[in-house]
Amino acid sequence: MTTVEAPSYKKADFVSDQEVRWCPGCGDYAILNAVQQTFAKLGVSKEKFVCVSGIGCSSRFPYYADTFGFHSIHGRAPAVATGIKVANPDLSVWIITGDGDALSIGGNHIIHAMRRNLDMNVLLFNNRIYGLTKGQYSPTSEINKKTPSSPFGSVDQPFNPIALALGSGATFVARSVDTQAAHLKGVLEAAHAHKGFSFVEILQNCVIYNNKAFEHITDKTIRHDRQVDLQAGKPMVYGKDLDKGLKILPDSIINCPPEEASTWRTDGPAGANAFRICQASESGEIPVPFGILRQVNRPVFETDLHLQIQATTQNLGQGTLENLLMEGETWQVS
Amino acid sequence: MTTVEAPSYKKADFVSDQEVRWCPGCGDYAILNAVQQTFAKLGVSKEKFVCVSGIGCSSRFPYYADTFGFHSIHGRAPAVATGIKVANPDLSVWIITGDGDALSIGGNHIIHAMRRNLDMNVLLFNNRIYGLTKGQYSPTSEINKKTPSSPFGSVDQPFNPIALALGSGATFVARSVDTQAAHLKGVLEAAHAHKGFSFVEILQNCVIYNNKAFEHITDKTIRHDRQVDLQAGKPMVYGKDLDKGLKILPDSIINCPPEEASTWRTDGPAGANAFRICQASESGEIPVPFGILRQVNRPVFETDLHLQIQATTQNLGQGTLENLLMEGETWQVS
Amino acid sequence: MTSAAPSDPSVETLEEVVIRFAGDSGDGMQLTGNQFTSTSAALGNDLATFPDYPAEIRAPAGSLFGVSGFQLRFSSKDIHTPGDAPDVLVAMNPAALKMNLPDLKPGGLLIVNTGNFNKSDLKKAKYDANPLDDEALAADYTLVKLDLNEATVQAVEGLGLTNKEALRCKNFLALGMLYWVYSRPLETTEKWIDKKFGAKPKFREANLKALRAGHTIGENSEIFQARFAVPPAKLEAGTYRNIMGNPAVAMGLVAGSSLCELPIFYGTYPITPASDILHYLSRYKNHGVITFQAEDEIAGICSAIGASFTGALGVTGTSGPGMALKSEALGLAVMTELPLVVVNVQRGGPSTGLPTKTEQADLLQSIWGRNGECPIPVLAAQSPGDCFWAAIEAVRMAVTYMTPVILLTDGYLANGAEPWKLPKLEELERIPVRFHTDPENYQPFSRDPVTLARPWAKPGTPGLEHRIGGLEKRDVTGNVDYDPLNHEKMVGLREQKVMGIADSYPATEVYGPERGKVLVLGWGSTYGAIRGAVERALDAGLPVAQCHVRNLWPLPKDLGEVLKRFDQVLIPEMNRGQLARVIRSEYLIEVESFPKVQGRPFTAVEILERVKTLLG
Amino acid sequence: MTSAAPSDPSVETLEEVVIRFAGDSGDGMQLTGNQFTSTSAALGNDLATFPDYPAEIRAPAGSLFGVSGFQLRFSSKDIHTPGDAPDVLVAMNPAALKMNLPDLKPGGLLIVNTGNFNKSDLKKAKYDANPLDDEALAADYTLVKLDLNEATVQAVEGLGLTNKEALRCKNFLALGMLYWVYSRPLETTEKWIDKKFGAKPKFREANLKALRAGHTIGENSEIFQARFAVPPAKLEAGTYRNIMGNPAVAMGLVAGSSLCELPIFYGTYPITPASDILHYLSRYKNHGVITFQAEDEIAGICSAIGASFTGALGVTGTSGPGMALKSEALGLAVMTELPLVVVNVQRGGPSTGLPTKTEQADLLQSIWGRNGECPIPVLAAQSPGDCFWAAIEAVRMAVTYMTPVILLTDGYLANGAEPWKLPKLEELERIPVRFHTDPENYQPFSRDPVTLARPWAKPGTPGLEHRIGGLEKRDVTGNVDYDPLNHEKMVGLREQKVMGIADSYPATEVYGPERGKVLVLGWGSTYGAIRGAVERALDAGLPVAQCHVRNLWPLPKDLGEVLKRFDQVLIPEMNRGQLARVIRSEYLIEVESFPKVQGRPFTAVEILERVKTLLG
Ligand SMILES: Cc1ncc(C[n+]2csc(CCOP(=O)(O)OP(=O)(O)O)c2C)c(N)n1
Ligand SMILES: Cc1ncc(C[n+]2csc(CCOP(=O)(O)OP(=O)(O)O)c2C)c(N)n1
Ligand code: SF4
Ligand code: SF4
Ligand SMILES: [Mg+2]
Ligand SMILES: [Mg+2]
Repeated sequence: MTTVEAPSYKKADFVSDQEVRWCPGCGDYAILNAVQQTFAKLGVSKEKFVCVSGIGCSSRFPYYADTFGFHSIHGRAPAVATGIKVANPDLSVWIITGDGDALSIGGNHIIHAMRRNLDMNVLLFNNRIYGLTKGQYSPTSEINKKTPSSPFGSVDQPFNPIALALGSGATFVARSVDTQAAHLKGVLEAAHAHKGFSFVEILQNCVIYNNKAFEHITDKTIRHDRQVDLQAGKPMVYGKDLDKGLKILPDSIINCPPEEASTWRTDGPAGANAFRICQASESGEIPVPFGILRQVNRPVFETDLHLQIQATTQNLGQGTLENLLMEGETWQVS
Repeated sequence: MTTVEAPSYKKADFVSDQEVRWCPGCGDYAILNAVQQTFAKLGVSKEKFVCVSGIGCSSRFPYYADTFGFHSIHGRAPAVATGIKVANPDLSVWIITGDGDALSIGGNHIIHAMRRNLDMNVLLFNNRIYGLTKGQYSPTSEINKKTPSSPFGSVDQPFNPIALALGSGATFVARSVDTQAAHLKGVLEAAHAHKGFSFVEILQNCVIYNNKAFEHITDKTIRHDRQVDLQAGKPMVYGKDLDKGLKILPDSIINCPPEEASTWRTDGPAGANAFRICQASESGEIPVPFGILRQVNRPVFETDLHLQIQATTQNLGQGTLENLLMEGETWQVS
Repeated sequence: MTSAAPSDPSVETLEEVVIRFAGDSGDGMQLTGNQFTSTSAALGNDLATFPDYPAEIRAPAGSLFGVSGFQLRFSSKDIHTPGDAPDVLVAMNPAALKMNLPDLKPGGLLIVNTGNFNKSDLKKAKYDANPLDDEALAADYTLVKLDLNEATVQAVEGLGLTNKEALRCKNFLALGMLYWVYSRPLETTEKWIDKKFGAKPKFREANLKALRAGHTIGENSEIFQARFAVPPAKLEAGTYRNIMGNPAVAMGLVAGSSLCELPIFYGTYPITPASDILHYLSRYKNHGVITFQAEDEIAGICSAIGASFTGALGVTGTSGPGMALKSEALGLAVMTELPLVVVNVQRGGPSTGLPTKTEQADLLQSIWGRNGECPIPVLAAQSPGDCFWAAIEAVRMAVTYMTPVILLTDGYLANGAEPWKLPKLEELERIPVRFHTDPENYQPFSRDPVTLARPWAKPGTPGLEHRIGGLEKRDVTGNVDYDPLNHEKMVGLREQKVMGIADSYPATEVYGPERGKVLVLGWGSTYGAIRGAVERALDAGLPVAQCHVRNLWPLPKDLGEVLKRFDQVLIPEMNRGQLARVIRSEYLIEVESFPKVQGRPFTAVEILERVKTLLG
Repeated sequence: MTSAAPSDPSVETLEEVVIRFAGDSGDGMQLTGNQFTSTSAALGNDLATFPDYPAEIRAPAGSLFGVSGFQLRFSSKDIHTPGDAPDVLVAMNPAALKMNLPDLKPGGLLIVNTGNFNKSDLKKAKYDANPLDDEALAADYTLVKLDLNEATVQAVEGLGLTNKEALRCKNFLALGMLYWVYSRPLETTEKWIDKKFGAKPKFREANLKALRAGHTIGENSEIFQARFAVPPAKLEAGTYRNIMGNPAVAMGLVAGSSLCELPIFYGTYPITPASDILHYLSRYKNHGVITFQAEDEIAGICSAIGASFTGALGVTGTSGPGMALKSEALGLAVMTELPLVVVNVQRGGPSTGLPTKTEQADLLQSIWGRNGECPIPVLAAQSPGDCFWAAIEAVRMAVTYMTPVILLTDGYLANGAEPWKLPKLEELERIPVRFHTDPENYQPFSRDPVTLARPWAKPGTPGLEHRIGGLEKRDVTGNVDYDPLNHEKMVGLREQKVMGIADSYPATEVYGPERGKVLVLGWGSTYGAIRGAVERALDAGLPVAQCHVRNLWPLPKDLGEVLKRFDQVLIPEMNRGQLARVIRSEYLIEVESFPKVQGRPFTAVEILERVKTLLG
């Protein structure tokens, strides 16, 4: 993104004229708000933002942000966004998706976008349920969940979205939550700043079909003990008074006094510690990781692609209609 | 699988009457041979084997194995196999697929099958190329690969199939190679024995479009130094005379004398060491891991599903046409 | 309980009534409608319902797009649709009034909850002034203004409910009131409240009180100038239940599987309005039904194909975009000649379109929407209850002919309800299925001389190891084969097999005269509206008849002959004339296409008008 | 080099010759065929070719299914197909003989490489006895038996080649021989060998020696009883090149993009026989072409739609099952009204079908294979060179009308070649595209009064922020809207826009008399065979004409009138009568469908015969 002069915006500049149609109390409102505030701060011209979504409650997001927007089809937002970003790398592309949209029907597109490392951002609104279709379990629903499509409990093991992102080779992997606005905005800014594909899982409450699904991690009274906010180069400490630490051993991660806490690295050679800590059980000893789990630099897909086009054009000369037609063996008939 | 008496078979019992139509010298021949030999040894009645494939050179496999077979459509073998296994858990189901079939178009189905943990096996013939469609790069091709669809070199970062499998929550993850028959057969047997989804990546040479793609790992003269065969509970040693070791540190894996080698665990709490070692670069310090990278026990999808059906039937009584119709509120008109 | 007998002297008897309940999504209108339906069903009326709710899960309170409606027609005669213009409109807030008033019959009964007509409510509904102040309203309709909020709060006083909780009961108050007006007993609803809120005595009590208060308001006040009764309909004797299209499909599939003694494997992905089929089927675990919520529609159909390969009854279901996604795999099912039932609950399109609205625009896609020559039989259900029979028929075709079958329903059938006479077990014909087991001379693509079906040989059967797949195969052996003439032969055989299914159809029926001026030809959910129109036309002595095709592909062999007995053929469809196109190409006859693509069903009146225009 | 002039007294002049080279996949038959083609093209002949190779990458040597063939017709007249039965068959092994002999003309020249007729070769070809021993062979054909293996080994002796390497040159020996027989110069091929093997002098030398040895064998021995010449055709003056359908599509797309000054974004997934379009386009990087090899066909089309949103020319291409997979996203392109070109190189179906064979069975899918009312214009190319023009036309439609467009070609066009006269730059008409930039009163779904196209407003344009998507939208504003009448209006507008494209077509042309007994109506790649048949019929004085439709949807407005000028309409199609069905439904006229579904093209003779039968 090149911006000549940093434009100055207010949140209101990113509020569209469409009535917001989410259920009252839905976590999506808070995320929308955080994103609009973040957009206003990024120094990117408003007309360069494109929000791309699939289908789901969360995927209605683009209607509410006053940017260019594409509410595409279920699961395909990363593919549509890939076309957008590749065709015009100058745009700031944000994919808005849900756990069903991104990880069920759209699983393949998202893992491929991550592997290719396009410079765009995905915000995965994870409410662990299919909201729009009225409450079926999703690929992130816990096992044994009772829903209209699993009246006796589901038998599906859920995905861990962070683990999947790491396994796909994503270069920026982070987690935040609808109710912690300051944290969320920090992560969104970091995602924007990252040159490459930024995967942001946002825990989101669906009041209607999966209310309080994250209460055991995010409730105000306990969240300091149930979350650790990972920051590159900082010690892995948590607790209300940062009085607890985490230590990385060759085979595991354990609790320790804060002085002994390991320093968190987001750029380890293979992301293995991120892989390990992201699987810390939500009811386990170790708190659930938030913040930036991984951030490394790798070549950016659309950059390389356009460099190749430039190089080839330099080598072969700008193609014209004329040399298109005259290429190859020709002969004259007179 | 319950087999009353272990049937005794020869490899020939698993050779179909169809002429094999792979290119002379293709690595697929060796794999076919190893699979046929393994099938003969497993003690499973022949009629219980089902081979399911997608589309690709590798996916023609089912025609050549004299078992039940389904050569389905591109990328969908895991979905077809899921229906087969769920509908009849008594069958021994083997998915045969290629790097394009499994990881390009079929990526979503395979990650979902791994997360659900059905008790079936996938053999991914990874030749890092699209063979059948004449040599385009695949999602496992190295960056900058020149192929008909990337004449100036590809700009796609490849997947690491093992990392992706780990990230998807696969319970058995292994790697072998077409040319090392004994090793391959060992892995196939272990995959069969594992109760759950077994993911086996088999490095396979495509003589026509990607010849010697694995030479730097598998060539007889160097392979002992470029491969480490991981075995649960055994030290991580390699080299012709097992004179080299690997040690797991909190942040990395390093070379060490064999005496100091760490013991390999396939069932660590989060698979993080498998995740780390699988990313050892093929030209790096650390050898490329073969053998079993991960094996853990988790509930098996079709087992739980059928248990739920049984339990419900016990609770509610066997459904009949009569009680189907009479369910709910009814009234009489006379 | 108090319940006026129809013989009560002050009660006027009507043949039928159409009521529409309309309110905010949170007002419980669907529930109210369903209760009125159950009560009227128990009373012996014939019924039809049409729920119409917003696409949003919970639209903002009071907004125009958040209005939820439920129309219900109850009658002492045999009826086929939920009626055209309602006789009665219950509007719980300004938005509901605005969206629904245009449909109310002139002079109809209009009950408005004034408790929700304050400034902010009016603003949300984009009213500049309070419409209740407009005198024309009382002139044009029988207007009843009541503060139902206030009445409800009073009714439940003393139970310790918060104001918000109290207001939740207002739909029962409205219901009780209408029960009084239409002389319905309270028992059915009382029982329902008992069961539903048994564990929460406070709410049980509150709802019961509200219900009874509503009834009392009707009885005691002088708000209502008249009271009515709609006597029971003369329905065929038998046991009845109310049924909606989606559960009827689910039940039909289970019945079909029971009749052919195969377990169902339902592989699908949730999508509106098809998801309920999954929800119902997933409760039938004790009928051996396996439901598999796949990662997408492609995995849904592919898993069902895999299940069919093993000898189960593979079924998949979807709507709109989901159907498009299954196109490729449908080809695989055709090529491998495995049985498969595909239920498409059509919705408004194209693309995501109007997910919660109804349409019939997937017909041509069903017949021709695949690569290559890829014939699949297509049939359609014509009423909610008929979904049951159509599903059984789809199962029969699939297993008898070893073929995928597409069963079309739509959003209108899926969510609409009607009283449905339960079939007797003896009426249900077994569907014979024989698995091949003999290895001697087994050939995977040999054929039954009559049906042209290939043998079904399950994995697990010793000696029958064989391979199938999507490549063209040799006749008889099923080996992969690229021979030109074999390809032509196989394309022909697959076509012949499917076209041959028409031999198993019953004769095409015509309702009304056997020949005449206008035949109204329809398919699917337009059945009720067409029947209503033709009934009225016949009553008026017009030379009109109805023919409703269940089998869209192949078409019945006698259909061409039937069509030619009429001067004109009128084809009302909720699309741009898709059946009309098929009829034209099959029979080379001019037809009068009557398209309606509004995401809502035809009314009988619309069709009747068109018939009259045609008759000149 | 020695090259007999056509005036050489011992040389007989022929109007045209059809040669088929057939051998094992490893024998280099495609290369041989292509060389003969280039040489003949340079000589000024008109040409048409038909390569036909196995589905396997490298089928086992000598097997029947491993036979690779290349048919080529070169002529001194204007021709349209690679010919029916070959005059000459070169069979490099028993399998090639077995698979191809049935097609050879009675008395035709049959050249057999006896070097590959040992026991094991015969067994692989499933011959019980050596067919060369059958005396009937020499009686029925002009049989030339030669040990080409031996001859080649001798020719390259002394170059230090292994036996295997030496044998690889045998196709050049055969080629040299045929150059002598048909009086072709060696230069073109010599140059090619120079270029190709320049870096490997040993192989360069060997191939040159083999080529010349072949020529010498022809000249010196008395094997060939005759020598022929085929003089240049009287082609229109101009610059020519040989062109196949796939590269012609690629060039046409690039030309189209240049004419509308938009960069191409080609999002696709490899599939036979469409992949070559990707291969060609990915070399045009210096024309600003972006190619994106997506993870599947769905991502291919979706990425192209995304690119179109940004103001690029989004294009996707595929075949068979890949087209089915794109159905859902096509709906999205229709609903969002973005330009998109979708190339479908049709292949044998259904399902995976016959991937390397040709067919025209995706027509109905193209027109109707989507959920909802989802109109898309469909056009087809009629010859390899015409693929260029059709691609430009598809681009024009897409950007002018803001619509997805389906361009149909097929395997026969994709891989067949013909000499193609390069267009002059002046002949290429610019395609005006105007991006909307003015924020004043901008409405995303306002429409151009003539084309009904909506404005194209790119992200990055200040003040034009707007949202599009797959839900139904309000007329003009484009806001999501569920209103019934608006839906009907929008369905109508989308239909009207597409149907209106027919206003931009040129008048429908008829080849032959303007009215008469039989009109042969075709579309796509049957053009050449139909033209060949109609030419011969006209030569024979029969009252026959040809009409070939480029635009399959919407059909040309004057087509109905054209059809009605003829007593009978014969429609040959490589499917079961799909265009016939459309014509019947559109015009209510009886047509004679002539289906052929063999994975191979019609021959002119087949069509001529059918015309004659029709004429009685
Ligand atoms: C092809 C297709 N299949 C299915 C659907 C139905 N559908 C819409 S959204 C959705 C899931 C939504 O879940 P999620 O992505 O988690 O979003 P949420 O509503 O929870 O925000 C489904 C199944 C669809 N619109 N299109
Ligand atoms: C829907 C669909 N898209 C594309 C193809 C074409 N296709 C067939 S196989 C293949 C890739 C094969 O690669 P891989 O899976 O690695 O198998 P290999 O041939 O290398 O063994 C492709 C793109 C197809 N058959 N179907
Ligand atoms: S259903 Fe759930 S996710 Fe959807 S809008 Fe309502 S609260 Fe939010
Ligand atoms: S193309 Fe490659 S993978 Fe395919 S059969 Fe030939 S050697 Fe094997
Ligand atoms: Mg969700
Ligand atoms: Mg491969």
